Amino acid sequence: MEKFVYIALFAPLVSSLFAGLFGMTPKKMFVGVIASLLLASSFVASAILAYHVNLTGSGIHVTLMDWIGAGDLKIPFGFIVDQVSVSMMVVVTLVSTVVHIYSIGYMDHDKSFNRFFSYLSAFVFSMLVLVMSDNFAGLFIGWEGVGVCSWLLIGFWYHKPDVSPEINPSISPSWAANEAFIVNRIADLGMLIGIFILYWNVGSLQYDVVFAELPNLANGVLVAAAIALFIGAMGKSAQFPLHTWLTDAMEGPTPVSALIHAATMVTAGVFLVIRAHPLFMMTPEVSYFIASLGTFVAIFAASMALVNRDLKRIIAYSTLSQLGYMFAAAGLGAYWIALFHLAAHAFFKALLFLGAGNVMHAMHDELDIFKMGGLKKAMRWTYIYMGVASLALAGIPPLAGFFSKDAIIETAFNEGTFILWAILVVTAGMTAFYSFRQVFLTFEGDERYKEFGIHPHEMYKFVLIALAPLGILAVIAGFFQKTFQGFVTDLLPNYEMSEHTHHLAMILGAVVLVFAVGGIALAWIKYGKGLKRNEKVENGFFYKLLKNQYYIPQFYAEFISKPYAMISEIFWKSVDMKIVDATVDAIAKTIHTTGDSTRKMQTGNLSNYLNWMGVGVVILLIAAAITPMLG
Amino acid sequence: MIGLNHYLILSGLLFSIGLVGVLRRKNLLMLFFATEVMLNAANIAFAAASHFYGDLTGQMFAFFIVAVAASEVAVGLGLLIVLYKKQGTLDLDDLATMKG
Amino acid sequence: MYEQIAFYLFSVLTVGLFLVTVLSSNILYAMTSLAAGMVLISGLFFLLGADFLGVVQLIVYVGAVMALYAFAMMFFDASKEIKEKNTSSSLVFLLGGLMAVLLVLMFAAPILGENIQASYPPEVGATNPQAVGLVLFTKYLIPFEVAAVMLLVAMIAGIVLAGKKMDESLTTMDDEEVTLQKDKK
Amino acid sequence: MEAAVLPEVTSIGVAIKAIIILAVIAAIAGFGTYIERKVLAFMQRRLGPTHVGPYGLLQLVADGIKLFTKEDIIPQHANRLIFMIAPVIMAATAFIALSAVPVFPDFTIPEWIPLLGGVFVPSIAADINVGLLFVLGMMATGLYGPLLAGMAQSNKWGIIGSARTAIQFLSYEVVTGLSVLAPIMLVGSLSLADFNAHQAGGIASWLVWQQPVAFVLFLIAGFAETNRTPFDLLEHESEIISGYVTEYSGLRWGLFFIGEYANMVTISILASVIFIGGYNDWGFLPAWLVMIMKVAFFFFFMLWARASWPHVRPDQLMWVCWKVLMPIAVINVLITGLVMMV
Amino acid sequence: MNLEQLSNRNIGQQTYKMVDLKPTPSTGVKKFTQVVERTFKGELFVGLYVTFREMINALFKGEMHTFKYPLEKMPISPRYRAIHDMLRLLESGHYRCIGCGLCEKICISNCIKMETRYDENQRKEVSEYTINFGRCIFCGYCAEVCPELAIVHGGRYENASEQRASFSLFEDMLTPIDALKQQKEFDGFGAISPNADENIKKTPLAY
Repeated sequence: MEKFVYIALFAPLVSSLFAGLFGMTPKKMFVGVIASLLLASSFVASAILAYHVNLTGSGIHVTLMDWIGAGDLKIPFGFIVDQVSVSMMVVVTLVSTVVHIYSIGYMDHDKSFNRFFSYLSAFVFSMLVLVMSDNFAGLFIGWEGVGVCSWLLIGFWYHKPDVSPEINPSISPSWAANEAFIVNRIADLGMLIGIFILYWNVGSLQYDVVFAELPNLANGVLVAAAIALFIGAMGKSAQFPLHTWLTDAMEGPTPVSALIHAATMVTAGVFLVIRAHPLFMMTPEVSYFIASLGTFVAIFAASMALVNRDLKRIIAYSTLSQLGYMFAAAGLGAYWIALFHLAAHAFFKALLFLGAGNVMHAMHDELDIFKMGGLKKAMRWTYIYMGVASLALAGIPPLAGFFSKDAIIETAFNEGTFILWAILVVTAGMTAFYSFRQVFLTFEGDERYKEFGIHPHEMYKFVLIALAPLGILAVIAGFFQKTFQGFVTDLLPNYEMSEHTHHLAMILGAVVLVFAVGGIALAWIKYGKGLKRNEKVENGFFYKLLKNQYYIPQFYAEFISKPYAMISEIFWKSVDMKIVDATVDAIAKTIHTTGDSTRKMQTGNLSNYLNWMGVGVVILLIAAAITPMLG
Repeated sequence: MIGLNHYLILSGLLFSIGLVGVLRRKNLLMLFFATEVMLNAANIAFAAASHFYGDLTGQMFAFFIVAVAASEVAVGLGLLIVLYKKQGTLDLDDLATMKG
Repeated sequence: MYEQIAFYLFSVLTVGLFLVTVLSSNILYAMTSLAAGMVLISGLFFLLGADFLGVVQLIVYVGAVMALYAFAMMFFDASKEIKEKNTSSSLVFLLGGLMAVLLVLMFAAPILGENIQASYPPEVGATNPQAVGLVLFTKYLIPFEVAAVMLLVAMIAGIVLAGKKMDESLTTMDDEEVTLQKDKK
Repeated sequence: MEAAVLPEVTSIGVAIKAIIILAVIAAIAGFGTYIERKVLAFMQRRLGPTHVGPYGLLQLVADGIKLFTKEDIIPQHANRLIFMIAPVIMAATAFIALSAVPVFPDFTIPEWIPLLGGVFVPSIAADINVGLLFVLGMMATGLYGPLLAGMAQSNKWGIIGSARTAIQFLSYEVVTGLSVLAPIMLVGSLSLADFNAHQAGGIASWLVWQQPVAFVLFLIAGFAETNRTPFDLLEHESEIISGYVTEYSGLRWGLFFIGEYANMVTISILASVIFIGGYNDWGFLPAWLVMIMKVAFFFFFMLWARASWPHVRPDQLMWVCWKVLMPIAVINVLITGLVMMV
Repeated sequence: MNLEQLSNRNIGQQTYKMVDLKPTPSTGVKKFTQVVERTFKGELFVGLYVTFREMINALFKGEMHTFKYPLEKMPISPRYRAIHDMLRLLESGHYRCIGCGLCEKICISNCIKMETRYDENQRKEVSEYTINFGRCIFCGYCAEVCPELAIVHGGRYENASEQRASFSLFEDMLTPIDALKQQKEFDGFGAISPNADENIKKTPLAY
């Protein structure tokens, strides 16, 4: 079985290096094909591992080699494949395989085709390292690895010029990439502190050792570690207030958005919370904060999605919102439900993004849904895929989203946190509204794109076929809820609804369903027949507030970036120039004067130098000969 | 009986010959020859020490010296040819372009 | 007996040949005597039981390195006498002689350090190549790999430095292309 | 294995062996010219030398007398010393290479011969444990013969000839070395005696079955190293007169000839010992006869190829070496290693 | 013969085979495939086979091309024009030359010299007759004009000697008297055509 672990882990690396070989050359089709095949092999290996883990009920733990050994710190290059990591692996490799195949079609006309595959595969490798590592150090390496790949991929079209925020809220891909990177570094600092705290108190970074040691630690330490780790998770999963980068990250190519900023990387935060669940279970106050923050982000993001006009940003906000759901579940202790929602969400959100990519491709990179409409004629299959994905997202039975999201809402009810429950239910309605607003504005109604002279066309056949697994899974994933529960709870704490909630399950489900259907119906009424703009609403306070993302980006720019730049300037002028540079200059000056006085030896004639060298050798020899005589 | 000292003295003599060559030669190609003499002298010393102490480390170093000589000749000759094309001479005294 | 005769024969010849290398003003003599001296040094290696090193000396040094020198000499008109202005030959011989005397004195003194331990003694019963291989691929693996990379780098550097446009062939071109080529020049 | 049973090798035995090798191979070189002329003639449906002696057998004596009595011309601007030494280097290295090769079977001089009676003469003059590499190294050193000859004679054909020598020998040495590397890995020794012992089990144990690619590569490289016909660019008459031997005449020219034929014999022996079974008994055939047959076959093959195939261009020669043969050799070594590991 | 045939006249009509030469490969990969193709197509072995077959043919099937020249000679064509022969009359043994001087006259390189005189019977006899073989171009005009078929081109082509004069005198060219029996009416260049009899009856000029 070890063999499969290595195949699953290293096939993406091989793919990345292979594609990297051709990074500077013009597009080569076989690069994409081979990368996809390698990713597919990784998926197959993951699936085999999953089957194996399910069969034996125990994880596989392999140690490749000793990695760091300094003093007491011993970190092996070890990988663990247990129920949690294997389910992540399957999700990651499946989605990334589809995205790779999709990218062959999507990046068809891009001149950096090969480079793209190199980055994409490198990302998958980093993600797998993150997921499979058996210690916090490996997790951190993967964590940073996905950060780098995300930076590379968001800024993939780095050559696009900067524009003002009025034209494009994220200014330019390179700006967006840098923003994502920097915001993540802030969060990573928290995570690093968390890891340090754990190492300081436990003396190891291995999961099993750390978790076994937890009961012996002081409560304050645990809370500090949990908070610090969660800050890291917040950054990667774009939770409030570090959420701004995710929507800007939509500047990257759409497959990237699908793979990284919807299905896999952003869920790393959730994964971290699930992975470190022993820690979070022992710190209920932090867990409750997580749940509250998750719920807040769910409605906060959903509200912004209501008014956005950008196709990909709407989906990005919905991703934020769904991440909030996951954190809510994880914070409430229903780890397996969070993981289940994570998996299900990965399928339909990736599908949604890739469908959006199809639309973009058809609309020549036009993203404004107000300029679309009536695309269903031209893009029937994309419509079906996006419709299915939106239904799943809205939580309409029997699709995947219903089972996973309903479980979370039920959990909130079950825990007795009725405020959270209420917010989540309302959010479910908002979710249904904005996702179908987007679908209807894009595919139904009058064909507004015609006035822009665009002739949309359907994506390549093989791309549509490649999307089929995601579509199928978005439909049927919910039926495996019980199986999944049984599988994962071998490792994670089981969470069952209480008797009371169980009785009310039908009613609760119905309430959610009413909200969801209501949202869809509202969307149909408002947008089903075409776009009717309401000037009054658009100029209203709430609409503007939502449209400007609660003015948070502006706030950051004014109250964080600007003061920071001012402080930096002061330090540059007073400290750096006056003290540091002066010291360095003095040293240089000394050397310069010394050199100036001895430069006469430098005749520029090589044989002179050689003679000097000979003299030096003889002097050294004399020294060597005399030394033993002196004793 | 031939001992380690014999070999070391031979090596020392050869090294001195190489040094004389390095100091005396003005033609770059001949200078290279002289450095090869010095490298070979070192090789003899290494091999002799290896033999008389029954330790293979000396031979290893000799191997690496051979490898160094091989790469030196590849790069050095390339440079010489470029130089000759540019300057039309290999004389050391004519190469004073770096004089500041 | 044989060993002594061989050692003295090889030593005297080597010293003589290398002196020719260093002092001759004819580059062809210098090259030939250097190559011959290296062959004799490989003989010394055989005497020392370093068979593999001796063969490597033959193949790499004599067969490749010196042959490359000879090849390079063809670029530089080897038949001419080399004119060198030797300004300070007394200094040179003084330095060289001093060094030789010092080295001989140092090495003629009894070698101290009888307690030196052989850290990599040759395996019992293994032939020299086997023993060399065992040590080279265990303890000295990293230097070995580094040397390999160095050789690769040197090779590429040599090609880049000395290479010229080889991908154009006048024989395979059309007439028009040939005239175009000429016009370019 | 058998070495334990064999009598002790004395220095007299080695000396006798050396004399035998010198005498016989020099004679074979002369005889080789006769064979070459005969075989080439037959392949062109001619008769070849017929008049001197029975079937022209004494032709080599006539040639020898001619070469020995010819005037030894040294061109005016040539570097005299080097010009004179170069042919000696060629012949000497060829014979030194033969010292590490099993040339004739071992035997003991019968007791009734005075002085030397009872002396054991070994099959290999110097059975060093890096025998194979030594032979290759000595053949590499042999390139100095043509090289210096060409450079010393102040003749442009000579210079071109020696430039070609340098590139051809240097390049093909790589292929030779890499091609024998795979058999060396299989046998695990560099001694030719071990190669012989490894293939003692009859035809099925011949290394050529396991290493056909290496065998072909070795033959090709061997042709190049002995500058035989498809690769005889160093003395390609139609392009560069005679290359490095342009200015040579008489005995010195003859020495080049002897060197070349000795090299041919060496390559033939190496091919026989490394790849096709060496000097083991073969059914009722005694070892020495088998060996002679094998060597004769390779010798014949070289002549045969000369009769059949045209020259290649120098650029083709280098192209084939570096872009075809060497990669194949490396891949062969890799595959051999993998197979041995698995 | 039309123009096309003329320009192709050196190309044998049927027996030549055009070699299928593909265009020179441009890229490295193509060159490599060409090498591989040529290697495995067995063309090399065809070459070996051809030479070996020729050797077998030569050695065992007696198809050796060599003539051991001084020992055996190739038959030469009767029309070959080598050193001249002076023939004798078969009946009397007297030489046929009547000293008419036609050959001297027609010789375009002026290499024939003859002197004649009247003998005691008032018949012309050749007192001196030489051909300078340094100048003779073996054109055969002398044999053609000779009315008596006295001078003809023989088959002696081995004209190596210590001095040129050794076969340029009349006596050297003349059939030895003791070999008269072997002298045949020469049917080579300059001989009477087979239908000379009919021709002479028709018109003397044709002869």
